[in-house]
Amino acid sequence: MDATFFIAAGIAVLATLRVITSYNIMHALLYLVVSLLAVAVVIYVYGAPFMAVLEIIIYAGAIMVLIIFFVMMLNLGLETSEHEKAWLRPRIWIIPGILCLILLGEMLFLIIQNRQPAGNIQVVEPKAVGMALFGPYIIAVELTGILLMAGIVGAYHLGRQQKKISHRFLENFEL
Amino acid sequence: MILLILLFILLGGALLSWIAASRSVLLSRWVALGALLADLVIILQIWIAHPAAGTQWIYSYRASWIPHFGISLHFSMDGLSLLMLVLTFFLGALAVLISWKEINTRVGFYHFNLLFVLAGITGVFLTMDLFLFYFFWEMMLIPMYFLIGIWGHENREYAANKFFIFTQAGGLLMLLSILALYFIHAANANVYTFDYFDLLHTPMQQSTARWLMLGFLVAFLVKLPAVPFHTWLPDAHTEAPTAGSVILAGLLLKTGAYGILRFVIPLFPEASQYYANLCMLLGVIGILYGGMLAYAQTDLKRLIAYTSVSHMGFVLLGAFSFNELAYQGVVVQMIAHGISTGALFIIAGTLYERIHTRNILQMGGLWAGVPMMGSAAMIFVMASLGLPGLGNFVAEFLILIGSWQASRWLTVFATIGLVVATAYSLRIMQKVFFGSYTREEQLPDLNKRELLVVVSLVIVILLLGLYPQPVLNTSQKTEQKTAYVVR
Amino acid sequence: MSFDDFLSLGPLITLSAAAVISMLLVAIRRNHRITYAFSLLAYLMAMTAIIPAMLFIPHTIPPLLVIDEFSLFNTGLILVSGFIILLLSYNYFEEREERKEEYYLLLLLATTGAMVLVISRHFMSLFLGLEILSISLYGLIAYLRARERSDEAGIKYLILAALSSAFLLFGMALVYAFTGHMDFNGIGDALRQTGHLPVTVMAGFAMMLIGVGFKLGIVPFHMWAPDVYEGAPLPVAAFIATISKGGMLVVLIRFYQDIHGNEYTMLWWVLAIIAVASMFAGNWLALRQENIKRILAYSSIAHMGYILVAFLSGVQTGLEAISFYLVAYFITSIGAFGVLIVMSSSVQDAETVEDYRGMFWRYPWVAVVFTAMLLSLAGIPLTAGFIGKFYIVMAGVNAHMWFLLFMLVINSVIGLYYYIRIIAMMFKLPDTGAGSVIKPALPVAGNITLMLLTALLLGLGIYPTAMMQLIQQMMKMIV
Amino acid sequence: MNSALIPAIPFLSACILMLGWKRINRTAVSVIACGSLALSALIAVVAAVQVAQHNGAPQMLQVWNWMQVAGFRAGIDFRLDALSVVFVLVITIVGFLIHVYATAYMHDDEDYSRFFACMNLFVGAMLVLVMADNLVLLYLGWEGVGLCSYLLIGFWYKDPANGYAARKAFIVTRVGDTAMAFALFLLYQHTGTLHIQGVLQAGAQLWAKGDPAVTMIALLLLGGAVGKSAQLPLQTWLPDAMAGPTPVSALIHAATMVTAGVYLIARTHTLFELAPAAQTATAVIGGMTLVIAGVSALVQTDIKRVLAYSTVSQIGYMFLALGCGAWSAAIFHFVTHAFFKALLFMSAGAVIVALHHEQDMFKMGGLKKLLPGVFWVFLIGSASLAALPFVTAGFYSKDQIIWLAWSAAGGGTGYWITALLGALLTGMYTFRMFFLVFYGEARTHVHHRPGARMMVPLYILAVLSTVAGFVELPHTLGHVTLFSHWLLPVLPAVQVVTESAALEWTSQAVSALLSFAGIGMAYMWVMKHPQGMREFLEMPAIVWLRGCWQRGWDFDEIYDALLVRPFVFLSQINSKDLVDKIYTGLARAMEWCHNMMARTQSGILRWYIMGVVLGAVAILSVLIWRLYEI
Amino acid sequence: MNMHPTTAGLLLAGILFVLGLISVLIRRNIIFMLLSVEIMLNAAGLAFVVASSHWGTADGQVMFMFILAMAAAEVSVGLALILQLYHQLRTLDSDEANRMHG
Repeated sequence: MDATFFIAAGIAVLATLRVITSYNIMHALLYLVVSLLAVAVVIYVYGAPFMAVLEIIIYAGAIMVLIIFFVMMLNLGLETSEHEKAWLRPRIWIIPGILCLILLGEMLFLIIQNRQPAGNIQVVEPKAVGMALFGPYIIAVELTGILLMAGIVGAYHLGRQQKKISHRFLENFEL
Repeated sequence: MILLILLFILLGGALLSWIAASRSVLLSRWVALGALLADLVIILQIWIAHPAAGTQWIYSYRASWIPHFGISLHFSMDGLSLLMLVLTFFLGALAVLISWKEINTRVGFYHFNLLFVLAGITGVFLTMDLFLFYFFWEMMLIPMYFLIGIWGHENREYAANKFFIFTQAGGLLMLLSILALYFIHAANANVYTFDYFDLLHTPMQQSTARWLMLGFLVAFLVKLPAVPFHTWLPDAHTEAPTAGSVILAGLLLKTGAYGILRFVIPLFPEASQYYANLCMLLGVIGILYGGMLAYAQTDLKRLIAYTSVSHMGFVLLGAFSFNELAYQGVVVQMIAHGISTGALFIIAGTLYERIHTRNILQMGGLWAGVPMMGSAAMIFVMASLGLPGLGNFVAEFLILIGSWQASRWLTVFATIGLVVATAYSLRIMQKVFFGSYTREEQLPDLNKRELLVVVSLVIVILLLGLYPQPVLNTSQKTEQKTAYVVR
Repeated sequence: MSFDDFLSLGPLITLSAAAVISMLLVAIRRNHRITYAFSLLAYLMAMTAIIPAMLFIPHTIPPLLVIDEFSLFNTGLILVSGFIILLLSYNYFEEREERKEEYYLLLLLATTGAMVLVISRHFMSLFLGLEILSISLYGLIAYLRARERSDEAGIKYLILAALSSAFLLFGMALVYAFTGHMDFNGIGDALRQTGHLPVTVMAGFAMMLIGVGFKLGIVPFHMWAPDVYEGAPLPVAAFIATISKGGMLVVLIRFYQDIHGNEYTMLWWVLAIIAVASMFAGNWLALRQENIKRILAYSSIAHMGYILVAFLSGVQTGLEAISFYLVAYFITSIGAFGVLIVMSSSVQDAETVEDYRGMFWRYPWVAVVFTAMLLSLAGIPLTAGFIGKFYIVMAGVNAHMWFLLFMLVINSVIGLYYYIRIIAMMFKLPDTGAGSVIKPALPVAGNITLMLLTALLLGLGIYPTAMMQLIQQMMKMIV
Repeated sequence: MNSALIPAIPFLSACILMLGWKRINRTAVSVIACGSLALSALIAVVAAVQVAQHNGAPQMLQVWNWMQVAGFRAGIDFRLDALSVVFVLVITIVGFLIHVYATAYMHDDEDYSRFFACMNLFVGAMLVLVMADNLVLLYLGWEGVGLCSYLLIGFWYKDPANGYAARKAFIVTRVGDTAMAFALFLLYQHTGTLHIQGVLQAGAQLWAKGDPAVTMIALLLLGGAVGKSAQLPLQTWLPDAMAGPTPVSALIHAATMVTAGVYLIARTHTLFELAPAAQTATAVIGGMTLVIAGVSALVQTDIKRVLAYSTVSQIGYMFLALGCGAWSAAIFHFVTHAFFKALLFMSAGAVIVALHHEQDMFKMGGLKKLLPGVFWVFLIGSASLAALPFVTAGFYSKDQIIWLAWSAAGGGTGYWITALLGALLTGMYTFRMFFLVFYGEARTHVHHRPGARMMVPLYILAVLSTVAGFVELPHTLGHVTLFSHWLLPVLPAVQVVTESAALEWTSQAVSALLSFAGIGMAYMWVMKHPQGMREFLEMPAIVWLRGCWQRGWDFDEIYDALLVRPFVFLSQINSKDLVDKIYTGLARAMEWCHNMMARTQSGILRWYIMGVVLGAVAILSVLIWRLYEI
Repeated sequence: MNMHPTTAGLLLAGILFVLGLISVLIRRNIIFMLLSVEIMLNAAGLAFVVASSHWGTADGQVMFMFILAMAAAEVSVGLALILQLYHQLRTLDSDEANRMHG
């Protein structure tokens, strides 16, 4: 528990705030990457170096890159920013914002109600994680495999560009 | 076993007549009629064999059904059930006869529903297991719903829905009460059972008993129907086909009355005493309010429907008077009302077949064309206003003389209801049969089939009015109330 | 992993292996019929795999899974339902989509996910099961890509499911942070030791409830349901209505039992309010709805409310009631969707109430089946739904929850209206063809399946004893 | 001879006629209808002889058990005692005569068979009424005659007005019947039986004189009697009942049914004796009715309405007698009244038929020459009604009542004066009618002369109207007490407090004088100074008064405003059943809820998320709230 | 500052979670929504890690890994769906996708 945490936390929150508020999707994504990196630092601070690495590699690396690639593929440019600007009117966000802030308040309040004895941050070595992962949780790992398979099959089926086919009722659709 | 046979004849007949319709419509009708006549013969034989059954259990059948809950197929018959079944099969047979020409679409399905609803009613009158009772209670709704909803008049769906929703609402409250009773009994006796005889003497706190009684009562009041739960009835009666109206008025309403006599009062004697005045008041309000409404109607069937509300008020009044006279009066009223109102509906139906309107303002002077129908109508109108010598008088007189002992003022108002009854009943004659005839066409009078139906009803109502003793003997309260034998 | 574990997990393993194999099959050669047949076989094999699994019950595979009678029963239920849905699917997809094979793959995976749910006793397995189910469902809901509403439904479901998963996860994290356990028993024991319930754990439960509530489709997390039911292919909607909800409900029961949920009045109250709100919202929404798919969605919201009443009773009868009700509800829902499937033409799903006008006179048997299903949903005697509702009310009475029961009664009455509205429509005398009349496909397999379902429905309605005994026995183990 | 046959034969005949419908030809119908009554009359005579042989010991007959419930028993049981025999004889004999008359009167009617069916049914019901051994059976007869009255008033149903008149008769009498029903309930409550003799015996033991219970019962019975006998305040139906065919008016609304109230009170006289208040009420009602109806009769133009009001008035006499405790006098007046009023009605009927259904007296006149036979019988009837001294039966019966109104234990000067006033009025209206119809110039052509079948019954009744009086002659004039003696086993002798021959003479003289005065005034009014009279009548105040009297003192209007219109209004405004509004309102509310809820299903994803968040907020709020709660 | 470290970590997770939630609520662009959900999932994962460090067990971290996996699968399917939707609607506005309602 030191300044590192607070700095990282501050950066994370600020960067996330920028994600919410920026009109340009690319900017938002980059801010999100920043935020994720900051979170990785927090994770590191909390004694989970392996997870911090994974956070950077998978989240900031793989997933964000995927989204960025996707955005670039759709070629969403200025026009989208304009849209975002138009959409992000106070009229739209004020009530949900308040609602969420209430929720935030409630959550924080409830978390602060914590009466546990304070303990130090305990470092969990990657080895221990590995032991757990391939010890008791081996079934879970396998299930994750199934999970990913479901994701892949789903993404494959949905993402595939449709061929122009002459099906009796598909003819009407312009693809 | 004979009780099961009674049920199975109906159910079998229902299926058979549905199947038969694909071959021949006429065959379907005959099958339905045959099944009902067979049941009628059986039940009459039973009646002859047990002329003074009273509250003794003359037949009983019991088999396990859902032992997990303590539910059994338990049927028993005493004098009350016997009488109700006689009425059921008699009116059932007439209902088939009366729809002989009226119903021409989906005849097989029609008879299936008709017999099915009768089977449900039979079950209700026979079963001595509360779960089974609820089962039959709900079971008779669906076919009735179809009878109204498919073969009814213009506004049939509204009426059918209303009927269905009202009775279901009441029924569900009853279900809550049944279950509560079940658990209270289980907590006391540590036996989980829905058996009527086991639940009869369940000790419980008075406040609980009152609530439970209300649950039962509401279901029966809806079915009876008592003000303010009556509004489904005019719609249902008006829109139903003739046979549907006959069954509704003649039998379905009786299940409510039967429920009060069989379940509410025996199961919750103290609570019934507690609410007796309220119930009697409701009865009297029903008598007067129904009468008033009947007077204001222009739709003939609606008018008759409201007279039902009025007449069933007497049932409520009598049932909660707690004396033998009123009780017997109630039983006779159930039968007499079934006959007389059924007959009035039949007449309304036959009139509708001829002039295609139910609006009494468009009738008038019909006596000249259809004197036989007029005479029959006159007899039943007189029955409905409680003329001595016809069945309703016996009933109403016994009820009133009995309720007089219980509550003088309520009886006074109920008796005033007879004056109102005179007003609306005579209005029927005045508007429909008297006055000058304005129609162009010549109306055919009752044909042979209709005559058979009407005459048999006339005979019954006269017998009931002049020699009700067999009925009274059968419904009397005999000693050894719960002793019964399994046969 | 021991041999016992292996056998105990037989159904799960069979099904997931089947998923892999069928993926290979698809990769080798696309053939609808083969994939279909293989999937059917997979379900049958998984069902048979239950039998050896029964030898070891109750069998715990620490820390994630537990196989006892309850989970096996529900596994069976899920497999049978999945099998029936599969049976009904063939024609539906044959006519609608050029790439049908992935559907079976996803269906197998989704079923696997649900099966993981019913055997899980740990946050991790709960989460993974849920996500397998969810992610397969994203694919399934949007499966018919050509249909405009499919992807809309898919995206809505995806965003909301992910959101609710986030809530669930955050809740889990809170619970874990303050109890140090992720397995249900451990949490229960930890809470027992603390004596009082830490507020933060309570908050964790509350947030988990959002995730669970979303899957169950209870108020106020129900809003996705009608859109998804409407947009999804009919068999998938049937799947969501039954297996997805059933699986979640089972894990909820287990969790609630293990943490002794009925000791926490606050939780009870929240659930009670949700139950009442669900009943009212579902029934009100369905009241004058014209689209039958949406009606079924709304009715399922209401039914979840009914189930919650039994759930809240906290007595053994309540759990039995839920199990029985689930069985009845599965049969009924699949039957109802089955009718929709059978009645749909390749061009148009038979989904508006108006499409069913006078159906009794044209397709009497299908109409009778549909009537039976709707009556069962309404809880009218001779059907399984009646016994189910009776069971629930019984549990409620046993627990003296008069207010909830009263609400249930009111809602049953409201519910009647829209069920009989459909019935009335079917029995209307057919008018001379106004509007487009759907030319239904009426596949033979579908019809036979429907007959079987009806027979089952009536059978359970008339003679429920055997099923009840089974359930009772099973519940003795878990309570 | 089984006396149950007396009512049974008319019933049987009614059934045959009803079922036979139009298949039986008119001759057969006539034979069956009249024959059955002749047979009944014969049996009645035999029964009467038997009763006489046993010194008035009643003949009891139990036919079958009607209802027997928990100690309550009402059987189809008959009892023929001195009182019922009198009624039975009058009913059967007068009934027979009227039937014979009716065969001619109704000859051209298309519903000939239905008419006689109803008539026979009526006779049967009336016989049941008077022969019933218990009050329930009596009630059956009571309502039965009401039904037949209804059917016959509305016999010519094609005119809706007749139907309304019939309905009015039924409903108004039903009001009285309701009172009677209460009496029955009370009697059963107190005595545990409704067997008449049982009730009377039990009553005598149970109650002291003036006991409120018995007073209530007697008053309620009186209510029934008032309804049936068209006494104040329920008299309004009878004038309208003239819508029926004339034989019906003669039989039902003059001779028999309307006197059922008299019978009822006489039958239950023990109760009335125990309740002096009720008895006084009877006398007062009778007295008031006889004056009010007499006044109304004075100003009628319709011949049948004159007779109708006259009937009401004469029954008022009977009630007065009953109220004074002069039981047998009332019955005696009933007998004579039956004869002369039937005579008057039927001869009026003959006139009406002769004038082609003209009933307005002012369109008649000069018939003395045109219809001499009718003239003579009408004269005899009128004389009897106006109680011309010495030669008419009416004189003896009415005179007895007038005298006893003064002298009997329950009597008083007030009653006496009322009765005398009535005598004056009777003379006036009777002879006003008589003069109007038979004297002056003929205003309508005579179509049809009555044949033998109409005239023979009239002659017989004319004879009876004259000689019937001689069975009971006052002290001052021969002192024959055949009639009251006959009734002694049933009805106690009247207790006369003022026994003085001189006074009796005075009373008779005064009443005779007043009769003559009445006739004289009628003569002056109609014959001598019709012009002056007309001018007098045209005075505005008189016009109004006359109108009011003609409308029967506007009782109809009062009832209309107080009861009928409020009832109709109430039922009309509620014809759509307000209770139903609750449920339709409920349905509306549900629909509204649906619409509101449906709005939440906007299809917009963010809105759905909002729902989730709202749920989250709500749940956490509940949590925090509970946190502070505990 | 002397804050309970677990509480502090959870607070941070909570803040991030709600920020993500706000974003889902106020954004109409579906990609943004997906992104925001990722923020929330990430926050939940962070909470797990924090809890794990409190107890010194690996369970939380294992869970974090599964969350990562799930997020990846989610995003891939989600993007495929969005692509599909974009093809049909020619927009990424989620409010436009309201063809089903009532």
